[in-house]
Amino acid sequence: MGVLISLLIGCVVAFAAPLLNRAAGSRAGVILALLPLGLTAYFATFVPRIAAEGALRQSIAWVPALNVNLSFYVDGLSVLFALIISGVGFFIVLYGSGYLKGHRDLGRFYLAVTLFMVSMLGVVLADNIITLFVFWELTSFTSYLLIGFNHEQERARKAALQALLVTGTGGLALLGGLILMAFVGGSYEISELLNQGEVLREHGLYTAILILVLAGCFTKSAQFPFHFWLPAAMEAPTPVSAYLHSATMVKAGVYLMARLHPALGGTDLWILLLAGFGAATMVIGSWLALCHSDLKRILAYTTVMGLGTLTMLLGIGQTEYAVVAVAVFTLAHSLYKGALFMVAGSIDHEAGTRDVGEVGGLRKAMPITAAAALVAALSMAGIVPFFGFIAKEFVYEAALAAGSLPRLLLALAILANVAGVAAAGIVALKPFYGPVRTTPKHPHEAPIAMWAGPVVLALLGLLFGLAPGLIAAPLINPVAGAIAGAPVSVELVLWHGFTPVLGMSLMTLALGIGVFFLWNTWRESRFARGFNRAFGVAPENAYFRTIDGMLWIAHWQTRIFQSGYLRHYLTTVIGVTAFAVGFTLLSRHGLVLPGGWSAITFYEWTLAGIMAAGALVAVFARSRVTMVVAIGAVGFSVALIYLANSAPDLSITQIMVETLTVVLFALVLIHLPSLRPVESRASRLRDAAVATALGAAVTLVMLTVLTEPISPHLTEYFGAHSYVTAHGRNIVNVILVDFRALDTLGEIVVLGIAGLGVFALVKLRAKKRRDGGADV
Amino acid sequence: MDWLLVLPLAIPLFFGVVSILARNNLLLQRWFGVLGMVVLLVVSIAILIGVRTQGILVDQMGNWIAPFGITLVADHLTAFMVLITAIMGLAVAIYSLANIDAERESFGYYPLLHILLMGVNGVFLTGDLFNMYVWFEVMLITSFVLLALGNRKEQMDGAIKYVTINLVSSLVFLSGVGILYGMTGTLNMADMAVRLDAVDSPGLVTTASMFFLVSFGIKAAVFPLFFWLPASYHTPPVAVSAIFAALLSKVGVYALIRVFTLLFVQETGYTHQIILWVAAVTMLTGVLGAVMQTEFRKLLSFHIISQIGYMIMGLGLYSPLGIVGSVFYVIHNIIAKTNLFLVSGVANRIAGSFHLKHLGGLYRKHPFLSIMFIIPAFGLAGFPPLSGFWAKLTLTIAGLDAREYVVVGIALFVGLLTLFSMTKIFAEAFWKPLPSDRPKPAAEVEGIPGVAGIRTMMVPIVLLAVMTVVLGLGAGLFINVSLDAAEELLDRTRYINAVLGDP
Amino acid sequence: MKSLILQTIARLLLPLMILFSVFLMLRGHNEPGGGFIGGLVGAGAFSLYAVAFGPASARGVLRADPRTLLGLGLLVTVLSGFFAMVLGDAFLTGQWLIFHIGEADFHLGTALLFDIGVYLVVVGATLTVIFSLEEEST
Amino acid sequence: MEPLLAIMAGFLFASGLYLMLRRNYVRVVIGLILISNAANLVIFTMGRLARGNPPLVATGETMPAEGFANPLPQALILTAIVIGFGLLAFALVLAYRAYRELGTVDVDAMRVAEPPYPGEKTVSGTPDQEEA
Repeated sequence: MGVLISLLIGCVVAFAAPLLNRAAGSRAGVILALLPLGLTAYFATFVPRIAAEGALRQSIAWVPALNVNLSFYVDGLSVLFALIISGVGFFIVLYGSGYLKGHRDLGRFYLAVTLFMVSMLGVVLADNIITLFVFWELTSFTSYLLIGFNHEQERARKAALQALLVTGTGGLALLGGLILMAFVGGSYEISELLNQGEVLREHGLYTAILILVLAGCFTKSAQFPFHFWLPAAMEAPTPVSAYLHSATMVKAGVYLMARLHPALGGTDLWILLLAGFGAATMVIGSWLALCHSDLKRILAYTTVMGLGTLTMLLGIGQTEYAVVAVAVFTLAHSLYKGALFMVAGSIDHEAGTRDVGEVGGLRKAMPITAAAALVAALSMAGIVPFFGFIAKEFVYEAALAAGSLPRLLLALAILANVAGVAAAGIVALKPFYGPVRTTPKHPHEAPIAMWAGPVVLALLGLLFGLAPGLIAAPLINPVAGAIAGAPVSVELVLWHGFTPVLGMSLMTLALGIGVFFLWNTWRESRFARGFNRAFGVAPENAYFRTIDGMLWIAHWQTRIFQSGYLRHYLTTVIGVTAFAVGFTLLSRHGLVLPGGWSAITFYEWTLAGIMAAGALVAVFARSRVTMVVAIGAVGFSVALIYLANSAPDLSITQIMVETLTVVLFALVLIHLPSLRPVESRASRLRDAAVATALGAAVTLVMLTVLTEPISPHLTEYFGAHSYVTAHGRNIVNVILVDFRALDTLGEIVVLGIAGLGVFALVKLRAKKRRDGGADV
Repeated sequence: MDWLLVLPLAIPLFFGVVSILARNNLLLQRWFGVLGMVVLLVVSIAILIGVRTQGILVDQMGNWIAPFGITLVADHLTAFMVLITAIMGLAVAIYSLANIDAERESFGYYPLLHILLMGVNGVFLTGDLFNMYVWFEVMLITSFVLLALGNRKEQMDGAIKYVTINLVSSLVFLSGVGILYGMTGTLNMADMAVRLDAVDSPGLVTTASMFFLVSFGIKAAVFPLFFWLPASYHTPPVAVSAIFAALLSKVGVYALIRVFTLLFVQETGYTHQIILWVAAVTMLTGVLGAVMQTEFRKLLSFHIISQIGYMIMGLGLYSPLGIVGSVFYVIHNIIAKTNLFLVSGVANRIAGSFHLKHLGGLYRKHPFLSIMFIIPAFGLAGFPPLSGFWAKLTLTIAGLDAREYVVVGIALFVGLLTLFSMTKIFAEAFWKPLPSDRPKPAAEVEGIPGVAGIRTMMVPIVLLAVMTVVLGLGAGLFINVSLDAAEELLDRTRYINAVLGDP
Repeated sequence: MKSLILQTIARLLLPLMILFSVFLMLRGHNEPGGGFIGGLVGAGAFSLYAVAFGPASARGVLRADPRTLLGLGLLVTVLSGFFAMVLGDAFLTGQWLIFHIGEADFHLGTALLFDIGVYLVVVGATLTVIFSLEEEST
Repeated sequence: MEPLLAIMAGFLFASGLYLMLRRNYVRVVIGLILISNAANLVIFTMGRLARGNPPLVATGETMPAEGFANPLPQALILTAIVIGFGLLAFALVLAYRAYRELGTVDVDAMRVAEPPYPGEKTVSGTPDQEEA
């Protein structure tokens, strides 16, 4: 229950946040930050418990008919993510209160960001796959609101939609995959599915499940070629970028892949897809970062790189190195990237621009921020003794230990990290060092709310690097064990000695520094531009083309179906009816015609002839009078048929109604124009064919039904009870006012309403209202 | 006595008749409008309680035993539908207080509203096929008049298309009734179900079923029979659009569910497979129609079509979970869709247009309205944990269980497009700044209650939004109850025995 | 249209046709006829009158607005159904008073009330339509 | 005569449907009348026919004569006729009102509620002239 309650509290606080903001003013941020702080403390208590007792599970039923439970599974993996989410969340709320100080929508920011935090915690803690999905989608939704925070700008609206659609598409695939997985694995609880790995991997649906689940993870975690939404999402205010788009939400996909690794991982397909897409994303992301000069874009692309790295590591996750690397890299990345994003935001906030080319020498104005940036960047560059160094070492070790193509993966990792080193330098050094430049705003040190986060996160990166033992046993090993599906115990040390990997690290650093100095040349080069076009712009364009194509199809099909012409509509309706009835009769039953033709008398043939003639005259009539007379002829011959077949009431009624109809026509037709216009010959032929088809279908069905006798039970009952029980000699009337009086009640209601309707049609004068918009 | 079942017909008729007689007293009509709905709501709750505690309720009209008279029957599905009808009636009656002009009121708006509900309830409650035809006609003629009431150009155009196509549908229905009567000699649906099973050729029964598939398909607005709906729903006042959106097409869905679970289950491999694919195409074509619209209510109208697809998808799957999905979807959709129409009216009242390009700035100035839009809109798009998610989830699980992967794929994809079009409204009408070149707000046009009316209009909006949330968070309870409904529908003997008496 | 002959005929026919229409309605339970047919004849009487003297005079003779008749008819019909419910039967259950007058049995029941309602609705609805259309023409 | 009536019902259906597909809305209404009659004939025929024996209980009897005509379809048709009449009256007056508001009874020219798509060619020609 504890986890659920903590989430519920989070929800309540989220919805109270706008009110709090109004009531508490500038202190609201600090008060609200208590929530993530408390949550961090709460989740920290799980760390020793898990180390001692293993994973915990809590569950209450939610929608039992669909096997949906509010169940939570707390193990090393989920607790690591929960700590990152709530811990970084604490600094983000503080940071946001400074960054958006005085903004009229600050309350809405608090609401959305807190709601996001709760959703994200739900994702990483949920045990039930549907519950997980619920939270997963909630993160998409809150992300939509946050990216569109500056909603009066079209770019923000578009970016919000883009992120929502890309992750939403994946989300739907994910839902399908998860449900199929539950079918195959026999449970909706992840904790139980984890034990069904062999069943799942050997099932015929495995490929489908894997691809669907990965579609969800890849889109959420911005893997190539779906990565384009992430840089676009930088339209969001920087606290959002720092939180959602680097530290937390984008890692949801990584989390889920890690979570399901014991259940789905290890197959050739898994390795191929994850290692392949991961490595591609890693390299593409890292080098795209160097194609831009917008600080947030650079960081966004390096985030893509980080996510690619993690995906690749999970792909080759069969070794201890790989799973430990995932754990370490996740933590390290969240720390330094969160810090650097906030730094970028501070620069933007204080200097009024975040283009690297437009800022410089800010070190003097913003010393604390500069220091935090430096420390975080050193970790990102993977330099001793920072935590990022350990992470990078593990990445290289894992690549080396990979079962297939280790050299290729290692080479790609180095290639990516070279760019990463350069990017770290660009972000952390360029704005703060070198000559001071004039910026749109006069820069000052950011307020404490805005530097606290970067400083603490950056220092944590240093602390964990210096003393990795602090977290190795309680946190990293349980995480690695959860991913591997078996206990893992690796000793985390800063200094491995002079290993080949260290050599590669040094090489990476050297090359990275080289690239750093050549950055401007690279960025201007045709190759870089082509690279950006091919891997940065093209996927996004493909997205736009898909949307356009979809709209084109939508337009095309709607124009065909909803043409605006009543005659098209009717033709379709009649044609469909004729086809449905006719085809079904012929294919499911066949044609059987009844006998009894010889019993038809001459008078009956004559009546039928009059009726047919009347109908034909009505069809071909050129004047309204002829038409009304013809319709009268049809009506009266129908009345005669009723009379000849023992239905006097019917006959009288038909005649009365027919007369009244003629009166109505007389009253209305004098106001209406003549029978022009006339249709083209082709259209008349087509209409005749469609109409005849349905008429023929009706006749055939009737003839078929006539081959069998009808059950007389109702008729006999009415005969027996009409006078005896219902006191009436006219059985038809008794049916109308007694046996089926409810029909008659409905009937007179129809008539009455029709009367009122005619009255309104005639008497209500439409006032001249303005054109275009409908009224009220 | 189960005279309870008569009341959903008698109460609206009574209030309708009183409103006809008191046609010059608008104040009385307005308050009777709301009062009638409240009474109806109480009765519908009583019916639901009755069904929950006593099983299927049956009332033989005129004390004639079935199948000789007309039987009113209420099972779970009926009880749900009657209840939701009453809720929608109340919501729209309140909304109408601020939305309907005095001119329309004096020409019978309130009697029509009452009697529309009478017809709708009649369809839900009747156990007799011909009687169902009669109630369909009651519903139709009132909807005709409501649609045309006001005699404006667009209304006339919309009404011509609406009336004509629906009359064709009625006549196909009537012919189908005649043909089924010719095969079985009965009109009572329970009796008919028994006798249809005894017909030698199931193929002939299937042929007869096509009359109903088409006719109810037109009313339900499925592909390719939906044209009347987008042609007309955006033309009357919002309150009328809203009650239409709430009820009319769903009556068609109800009728489809009823006859294709009770009467036509001889060749489900044929009939229900058709329904399933019709469902798939309907949801796709509807949503594609929606994404290209730029008029608030037209967009919503096409969405109705799309969502009808989901509603009959569960019927096509013909499994307990599938039926649960259908039932849940109907209920959820009525609430959410009606609410969106109501919101469109408020947006129009504020900004003076239904056209997205003339709307804007609502998020900035009316944050509460924005939330009231987001809830039904994202609920409709199937966003968890709102009600639409559970409906869609149920259908997805049922569909995957039946190995109908393609249909499920389409259903999920359509959810995405739904989201796309809902965010289109949100981005244009709410997020975008208010454009400067726009027509005068409706509130400033003479003869229409001013912005003061918005408070009244918000009452039902909030009510329905709360229902969407509650239905989402409390889905567990509702799905359990829906399961009872599905079991009842799939086990025909319970219905048949309840009507005809235990054998 | 306002010819003297037509006016004379209409004035003469009006009471006769109304009487006949009531007769048709009353006998309908046992012989062909009934509320609907009777109602149409009754409406026909006033329509004829309206043709002869104009809808305004016809309204004058009818006294009540046809829409009121329509509403009253519906009310009567519903009440005839509820009559049974008050007595504990199902809605619309026929309730009968049977008199023995000499040889013949005389049945008086709610079915008749029901038919009267039908009659009124038919007259009301038809005249609503006819009057408003005629007023549109003149 | 059931088979003959089955054919007649189909024939009336076909003629009515053809008329419903005409451009002039008055023809559409006429078509509706024909189809209404056709649907009534379907019910009538499906109840099977009996000549010269109306469903009446003769005075002094308590049961109708043996072989009496099936009264149920007659009652159904009576209901259907009345309903059909109400709907017809409304549709006819709607045509009148639509003509007043839109200036035409040509359904192809009724494109107010669904305005033409961009670039669509609509029916040419002026609104119909009222006859003198």
